Amino acid sequence: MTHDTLLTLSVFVLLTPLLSFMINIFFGNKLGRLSGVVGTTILGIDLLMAALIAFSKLVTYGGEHIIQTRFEWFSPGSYAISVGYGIDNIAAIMLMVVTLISFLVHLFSTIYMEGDRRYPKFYAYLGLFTFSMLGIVMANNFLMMYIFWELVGISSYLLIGFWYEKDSASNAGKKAFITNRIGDLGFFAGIMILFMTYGSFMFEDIFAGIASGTLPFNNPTMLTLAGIGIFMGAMGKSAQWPLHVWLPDAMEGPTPVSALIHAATMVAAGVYLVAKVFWMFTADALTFIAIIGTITAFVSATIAITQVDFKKVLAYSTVSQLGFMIMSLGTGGYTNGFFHLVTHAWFKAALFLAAGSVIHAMHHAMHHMHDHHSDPQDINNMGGLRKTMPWTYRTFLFVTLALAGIPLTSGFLSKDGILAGTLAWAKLTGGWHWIVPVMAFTAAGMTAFYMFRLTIVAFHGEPKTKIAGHTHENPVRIVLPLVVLSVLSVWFFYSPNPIDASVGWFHARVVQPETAVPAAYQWEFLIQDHQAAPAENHGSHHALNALQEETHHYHYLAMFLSLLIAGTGIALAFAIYQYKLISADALEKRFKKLHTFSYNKWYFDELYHATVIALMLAVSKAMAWFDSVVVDGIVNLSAGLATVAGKVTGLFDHVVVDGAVNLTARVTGFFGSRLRKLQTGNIQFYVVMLLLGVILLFYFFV
Amino acid sequence: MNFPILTWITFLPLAGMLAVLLVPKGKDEQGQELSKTIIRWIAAGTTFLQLVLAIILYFSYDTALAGVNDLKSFQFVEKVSWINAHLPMVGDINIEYFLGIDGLSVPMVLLTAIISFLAIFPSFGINKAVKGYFAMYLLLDLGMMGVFTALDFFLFYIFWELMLLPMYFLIGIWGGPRKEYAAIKFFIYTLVGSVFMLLVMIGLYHSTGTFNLVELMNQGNFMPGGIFSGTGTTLRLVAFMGLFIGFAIKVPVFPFHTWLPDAHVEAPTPISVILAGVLLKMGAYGMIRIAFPIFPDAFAYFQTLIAWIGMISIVYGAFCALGQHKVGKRDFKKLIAYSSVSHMGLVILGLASMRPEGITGAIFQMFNHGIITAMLFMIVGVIYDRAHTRGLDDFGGLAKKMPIYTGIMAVAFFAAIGLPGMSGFISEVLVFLGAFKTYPVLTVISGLSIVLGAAYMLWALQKIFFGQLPEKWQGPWDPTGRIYKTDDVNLREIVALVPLGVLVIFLGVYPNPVLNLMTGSVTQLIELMKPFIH
Amino acid sequence: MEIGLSHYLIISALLFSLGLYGVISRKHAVMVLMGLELILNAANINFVAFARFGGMNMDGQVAAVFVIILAAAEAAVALAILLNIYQHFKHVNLDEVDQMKE
Amino acid sequence: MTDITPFTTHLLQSMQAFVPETALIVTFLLALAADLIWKKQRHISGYMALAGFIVTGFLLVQQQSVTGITFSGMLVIDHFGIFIKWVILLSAMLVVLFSFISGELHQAYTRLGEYYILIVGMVFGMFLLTGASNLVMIYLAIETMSISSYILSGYTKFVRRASEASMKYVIYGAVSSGVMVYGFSLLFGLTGSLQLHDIGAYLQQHSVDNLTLLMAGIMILAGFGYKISAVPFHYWTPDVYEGAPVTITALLSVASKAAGFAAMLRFFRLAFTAPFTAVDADWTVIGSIDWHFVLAVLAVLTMTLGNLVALWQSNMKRMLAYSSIAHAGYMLMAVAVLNDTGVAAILIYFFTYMIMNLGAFLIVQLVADKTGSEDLEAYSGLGYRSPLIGVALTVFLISLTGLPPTAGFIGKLYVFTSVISAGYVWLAIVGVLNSVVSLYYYVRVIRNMYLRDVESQGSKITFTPAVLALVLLLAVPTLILGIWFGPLVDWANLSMAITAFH
Amino acid sequence: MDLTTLAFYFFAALTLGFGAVVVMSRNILHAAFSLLFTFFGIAGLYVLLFADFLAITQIMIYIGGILILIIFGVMLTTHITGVDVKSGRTGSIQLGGAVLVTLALAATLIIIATGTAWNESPAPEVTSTAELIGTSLLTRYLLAFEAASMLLLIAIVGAAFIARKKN
Repeated sequence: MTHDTLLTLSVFVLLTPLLSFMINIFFGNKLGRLSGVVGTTILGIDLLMAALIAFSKLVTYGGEHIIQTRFEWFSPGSYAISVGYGIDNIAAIMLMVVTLISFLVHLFSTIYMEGDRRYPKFYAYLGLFTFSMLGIVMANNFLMMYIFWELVGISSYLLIGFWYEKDSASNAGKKAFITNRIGDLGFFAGIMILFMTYGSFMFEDIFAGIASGTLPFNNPTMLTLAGIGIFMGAMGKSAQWPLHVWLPDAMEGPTPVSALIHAATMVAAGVYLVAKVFWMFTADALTFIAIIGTITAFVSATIAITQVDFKKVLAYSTVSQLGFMIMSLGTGGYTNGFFHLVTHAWFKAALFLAAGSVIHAMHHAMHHMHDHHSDPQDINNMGGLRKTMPWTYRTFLFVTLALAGIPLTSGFLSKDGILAGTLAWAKLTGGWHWIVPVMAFTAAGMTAFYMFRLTIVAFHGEPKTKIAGHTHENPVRIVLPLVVLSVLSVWFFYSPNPIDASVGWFHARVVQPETAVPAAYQWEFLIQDHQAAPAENHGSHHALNALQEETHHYHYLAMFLSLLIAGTGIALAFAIYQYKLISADALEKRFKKLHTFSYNKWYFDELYHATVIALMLAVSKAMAWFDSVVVDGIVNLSAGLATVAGKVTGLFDHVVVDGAVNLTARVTGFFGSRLRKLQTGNIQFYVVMLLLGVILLFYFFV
Repeated sequence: MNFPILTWITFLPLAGMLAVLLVPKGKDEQGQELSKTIIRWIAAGTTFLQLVLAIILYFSYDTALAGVNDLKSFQFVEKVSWINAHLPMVGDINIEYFLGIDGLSVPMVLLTAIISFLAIFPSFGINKAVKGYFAMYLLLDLGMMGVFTALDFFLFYIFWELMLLPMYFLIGIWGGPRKEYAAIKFFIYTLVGSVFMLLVMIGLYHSTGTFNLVELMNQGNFMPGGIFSGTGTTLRLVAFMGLFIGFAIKVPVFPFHTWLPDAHVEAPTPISVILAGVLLKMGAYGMIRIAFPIFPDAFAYFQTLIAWIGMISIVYGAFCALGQHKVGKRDFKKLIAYSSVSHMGLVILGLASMRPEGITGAIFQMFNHGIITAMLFMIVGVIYDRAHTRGLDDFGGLAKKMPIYTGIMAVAFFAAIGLPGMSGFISEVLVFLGAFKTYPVLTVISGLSIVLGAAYMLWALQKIFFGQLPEKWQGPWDPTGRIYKTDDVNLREIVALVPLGVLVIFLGVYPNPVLNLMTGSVTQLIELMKPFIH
Repeated sequence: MEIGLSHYLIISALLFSLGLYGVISRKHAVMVLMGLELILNAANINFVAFARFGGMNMDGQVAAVFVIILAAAEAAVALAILLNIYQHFKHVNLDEVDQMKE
Repeated sequence: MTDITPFTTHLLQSMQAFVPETALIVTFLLALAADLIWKKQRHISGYMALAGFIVTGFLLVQQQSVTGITFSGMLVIDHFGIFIKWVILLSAMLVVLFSFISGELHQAYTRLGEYYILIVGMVFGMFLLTGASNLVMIYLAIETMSISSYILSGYTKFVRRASEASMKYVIYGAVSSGVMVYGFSLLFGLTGSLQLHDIGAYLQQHSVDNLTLLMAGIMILAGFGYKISAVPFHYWTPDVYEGAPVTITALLSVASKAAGFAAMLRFFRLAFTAPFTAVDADWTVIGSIDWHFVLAVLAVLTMTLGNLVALWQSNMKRMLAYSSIAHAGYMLMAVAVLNDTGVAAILIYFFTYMIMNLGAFLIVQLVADKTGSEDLEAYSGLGYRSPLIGVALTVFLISLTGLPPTAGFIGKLYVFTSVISAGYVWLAIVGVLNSVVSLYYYVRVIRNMYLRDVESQGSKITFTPAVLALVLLLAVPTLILGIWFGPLVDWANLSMAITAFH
Repeated sequence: MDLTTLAFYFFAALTLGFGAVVVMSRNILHAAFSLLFTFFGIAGLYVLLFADFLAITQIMIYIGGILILIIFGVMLTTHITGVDVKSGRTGSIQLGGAVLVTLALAATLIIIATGTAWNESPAPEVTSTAELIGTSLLTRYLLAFEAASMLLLIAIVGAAFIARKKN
């Protein structure tokens, strides 16, 4: 396959899901149930093509950094704006991740969404989403990246709010979109800084510009700021603290959507973005990224511990894992961060689909029993599902192990790398940075704990309700994706050595890029020893930088520690929930405050409502009031029109408003009616005024 | 050019108006209906012809010629001496019938033709005093087109004022409950703006002895001793501000915007469409055609202030739109009106940047905003016609009842929040990029509108389309089935809406057909301004 | 003290003011007309005095002649109009003739 | 015995220049006679008057070549005066035509003999005033037109408010002219002359007491201000305009104002500015009193008060009265610049103002005759009840507001041009803001016609073709002048120089 | 104090004194007769100013014409027998305004009258002004003279019309 063929094929890969969107949106009603088949088939084809490309890129052109193209899109003034697309190794891998999970979700949904009246539309949106996500993957410039970034936002908005009859669903969609937009604001600001400085959106142009020493506003801080701006986009999409609040709410969407968007792809886009533009982050920006990642990982892990909603637990776990990835990238662990992205995509998708399977079964059972009030997602309504849904349980258990980071799973490989990386980073940078590995390890432990808590409460023991007892295993179209994804979480797909990922193909193909940032503003240990073009020293351990060396040193220590902590977590979970050695209720009572704090998600939503959102609403109310009373009032005053529109509640009481109106009227009166009153009708008065006029004019001009 | 295409395109509506006025009134009930139909189709035919001419114009326009301050590179020029009289101390009054277009006006001419034609379709729903309505409509069309084609200040001014009265009637007669207030408010506001323009026009004339806009841009034409001669004099600054305020009221920008929500809320659907689609653009067009190039020194002096005004309008408009959330009647049209303030603020910010990206983006934004907002207002009109309310709280769950409508609506809404793939995105990005080069901080603050825009638009979308359908709308809109056979949009509405939607998406993916029109002129404009900008 | 121009002017000024006072303050329209006559006479004193002290400038006296003629004509018309008012109002009190105002 | 030969020669020459006025006197006498002879003919004196005006018009055309100072400096015949005389004559002719169809007049009288006769007399007085260049002449002319207008405004003497109007008018007019005469006497005392040229010459050669000159000037301004209804000498205007028959109100608002402006301009040109100034330059004001400023202040007061109070009026005639005050203010701006451009602007303004204002009054008259009311409410739905009248009134009101493409815009354009080119930017700004305010009350009428009572639409109001033709006769030029005004400007340009020297 | 001066003060007192009575008297007939003396005083002042013709004109036209007219007016518009003869003043506010305005104007005019350098020159001896005035009226002021006649004609036509009771 030549470069051109590969690029042409990528265009097809990109556009095929759009075709699915078009067919389903315009002819969906005619297709009816067939639209699922159509969508799945198209995605299947897409998957095959994507696999071809990924294979070709990783195997045939594995050594080349990127295969790309650029063309001029439009021209504002004297020059043209270039855009393009390209496939590098991480893009090739992401192509596989996206198309495969998307395909599996399509397949899964043929059963899961079977009864929905907007079934074709669902497939249309899935197609649109896949298209947008592939666009992000293939973009080799900020403009395209931003465009597809937004498209992902809008398609996720449509998918989350798919059941728009429920207010909670449409609210969640809105919240997701707006929270993302806040991040995008930073993203866009970063892009503007870069475009202004380097005159292009193309990654290569910008990185070359940075490497040549040109800095925005001739100020390294601005480069850091640009980096942080770009990263803000990632914070939104990847649900990083403090913009993580939308993700748990997004669970209002259909569960396959959660699997696709909120486990594997969309939320990974942020991480992918950071990886893609890893060249340009300065040391300060990286530190910022690392800290955000760490906080995210830790905070959401603590929240996940107490949630009772099946999907919410998974959602917070996702946020936490995304924090791990971001933290890894921030600490310079490029390869491990991205590696975790891929492995996490498989097992988290599997977890969500398993959740979907459970919820589907619960729904059926409830339907069967004519129960419409119970919550099918509350884990306290479950229990004993191990017996009724064996396949689901098996796959779920396996991917839980992967998430907890138990050896022989892919999760172990990637998480271990990350934890080692944090240790190495803390060592190299020192000081308070040690807090990062500490929190990371704690979060890892908690991960193991809450995942097993979930598994035990939902699957083990006796059914807690009759509904749980009446559940049944789902058909193969639901189970198959679970199996496929679980299998992909086995270590040997990535490395022959179950405890060392660095010997696998992944580490060979996903090589930490050389930083473009001038040495003065970058960590010393991220700068490679020799100045060779990155394309020529791929896939070998010769180009290791100091950090990677250090990570190797910490490999075994990290492994040991993480196993210890994870084991503790699992043991604790079993102790509490399986064997009831420790009473969960007692613990809850004992740590009432902590529990409430965690259960209420650290009150972030409430905090935002009380601060940012309240402020926004107050400002907008104030402005609307200002607009309808003051601005209008001033105008009415001077125009002599005595009307003030708008009764205003809440901000100003009626005395003030009425007072303003009266004032308007009075001043108007002074102008018009007072002068008018001079015309008394009495001729002698007129004469007085005439004489007065003469006298006043005389004395005025004297 | 032998065929005076600009005269045709400008005065065709006048011919249509006369034709409309000459349609006799049928006496019996049936005859009356017939005359209404004839009038409607005359209007549709006239504007359609105008659109055809505009399309011909578009394809025969040479993008290589720049225009702006270069008389020779204007196209389709028609120049005839009109008034020629002498006055002492003022000299020869030379008013010309001078039409011509360049890259700054072509997009606007196109926009006017498109909107004028498409807004005819919602106008078919007007049943009161049909003859008067279409006569006024076409007169308005004449004024708008004239503003964009005139190159003589005097002519420009006449066209500018010509629109006032038809607009007053269109809002005042066919408008909503507070139509009188809204109509007079519109009238007075716009007049305040234009009287300042009049004074500046006279002053310019006194200083140069010409009304020719192109020659006025040449600072060499200012005679020594004229009140606007020299550079950076106080009077020039005052004059610039006068012009700027005149145009700013039309745009409208904070704090001159309060007429807009009222006018929009009260105006009938097609008039809202025209108001948002074309009229607002005239203000910004006036700035780049008149205020900036004639007073480049004053522009340089006020550049930052203008950028601030743009920024404040963007944020303020967005907040006010969001404020519809809680304050007062939650009116759909008001929301869109405030969003217009915000979006037109972007235009101002782009213009203030004086960068190729900024200006191109601003003009393109004018075009896009015209199309997108026209769509939005038509969309409001669709439900208003059926439900006779625009209250956002009165709706919910319409997506279920009107799926096609919802689809079209989604396109318009997403376009309005600058979603990529829609034309609005390109222009917003260009404006921001251009503005960031000159005013980084202001631009970043303006970026807040990205978030706020999404917030209020999605909020409205949710209010109307999502959730549960209220009890009262459960049945069909029109139980008799006479006016509305289906619950969803009818063919007439689709015909009006879909072309706009297609245009929005097409230009979002491939903006070159419009962008290429103006590149040359924008470059020329910036070259003209450059020596004055520090 | 020599009687000079200013003496006459002061008389004229006072007469003028008296006339104005009459016009302003009297209710009865005929009395207002009397006040008007005082005003015109004041102007006439001025004309004649200026004529005398400006080197026997006859223009002043001619002007005074015309003023007298016009005063007569005006008085005639004014009285005719008053009679008409009297027909309507049965009085000629000016402060009560104020139907049209503001 | 002095030799009177040179005097008789001069007199004969003067008589040549006096032909139009003579024609008016003859018309007056003939109409008087005809009225006495044919008692049954209702309009006989009206026809005579109309014929006389037409003859006068012809004679006025011939006058174009005969200019100069006549009657020992009593009267100046120049192009400026002729322009104003045309405005006076045309408006008088139109008012006579209006009177033929006026229901208001015909309800009260079977014959209108004195009515038309007095109009002729008033026109004669205005012609005199237009050319007067001697203080006595000015006083006499003002009184001639005033006395006619006192009677005319109370012509419908059985109508109470007409009588009231006439009474107020006569008292106010008498006081104003008394004050003016007193001012004249002071000026005479300062300069020893009644001749405007001589006063100017004297003032140029001698320096006089500023205080006294100012007092004299303001007292004289009170007289002129009363004629043109400038604030604060305007008080009679609303009451008289409201009470008088519409036709007379129309005549007062245009012709009498035109004559007042002519006299005022001539007074300032001759008495207070240097006779010889370079072509295309400001007149040189004699002395150290800033008359520009005095007049500018008057202009600002006048238009602002007129417009603000007009906002509150609900009677159409009264509203138009205040509007006419405001228009006087606009024109005063052009007076304040005291140069030839200003004069040209006033001439253009007057010509357009004549057409649109008479048009507006004509429609007020028609509507009042049909509905019996001059109230704004009577106009509700008029646009639907009588479309042509509605459109015409809209055109007139838009023109009065000064929006293109109407004649009123051209008038404003030139006034502001003169003001700005003289450098009075602040004055121009006040002026345009005022015209914005004026929009509000003019549009209120349009609103009533079109936005009110749309549903009921009332009963149709029909008019005879002759009436509609008369309306169109005014409406069409209002529009045409808005887009084709070259000839008018040329004519004004020819007429703007006021003969300023012997 | 010579005779002229004495005469001046006499006539001045006559003029102003009765002038004051004219505007202050509550009885309209008193006012009308006081006006007669005022006019008489003015005529005397004219004589002192060498304006013999004017003095006679004053007496003839004013006293013989205008005053009679005014008294007719009084008779026709007032019930002589009733209380109406005593005509009141207008409201006190306006009266206050009237006093103030009048005083201000009087003061201003007096200041101007005394403080101004008028155009003064010594008067030649004149025996009779009648001839001079006559010449003026028929030469320089011929037009004004004729116009005045026209004005009187208009006034007659108008006054006659208005004063007529029936149409």
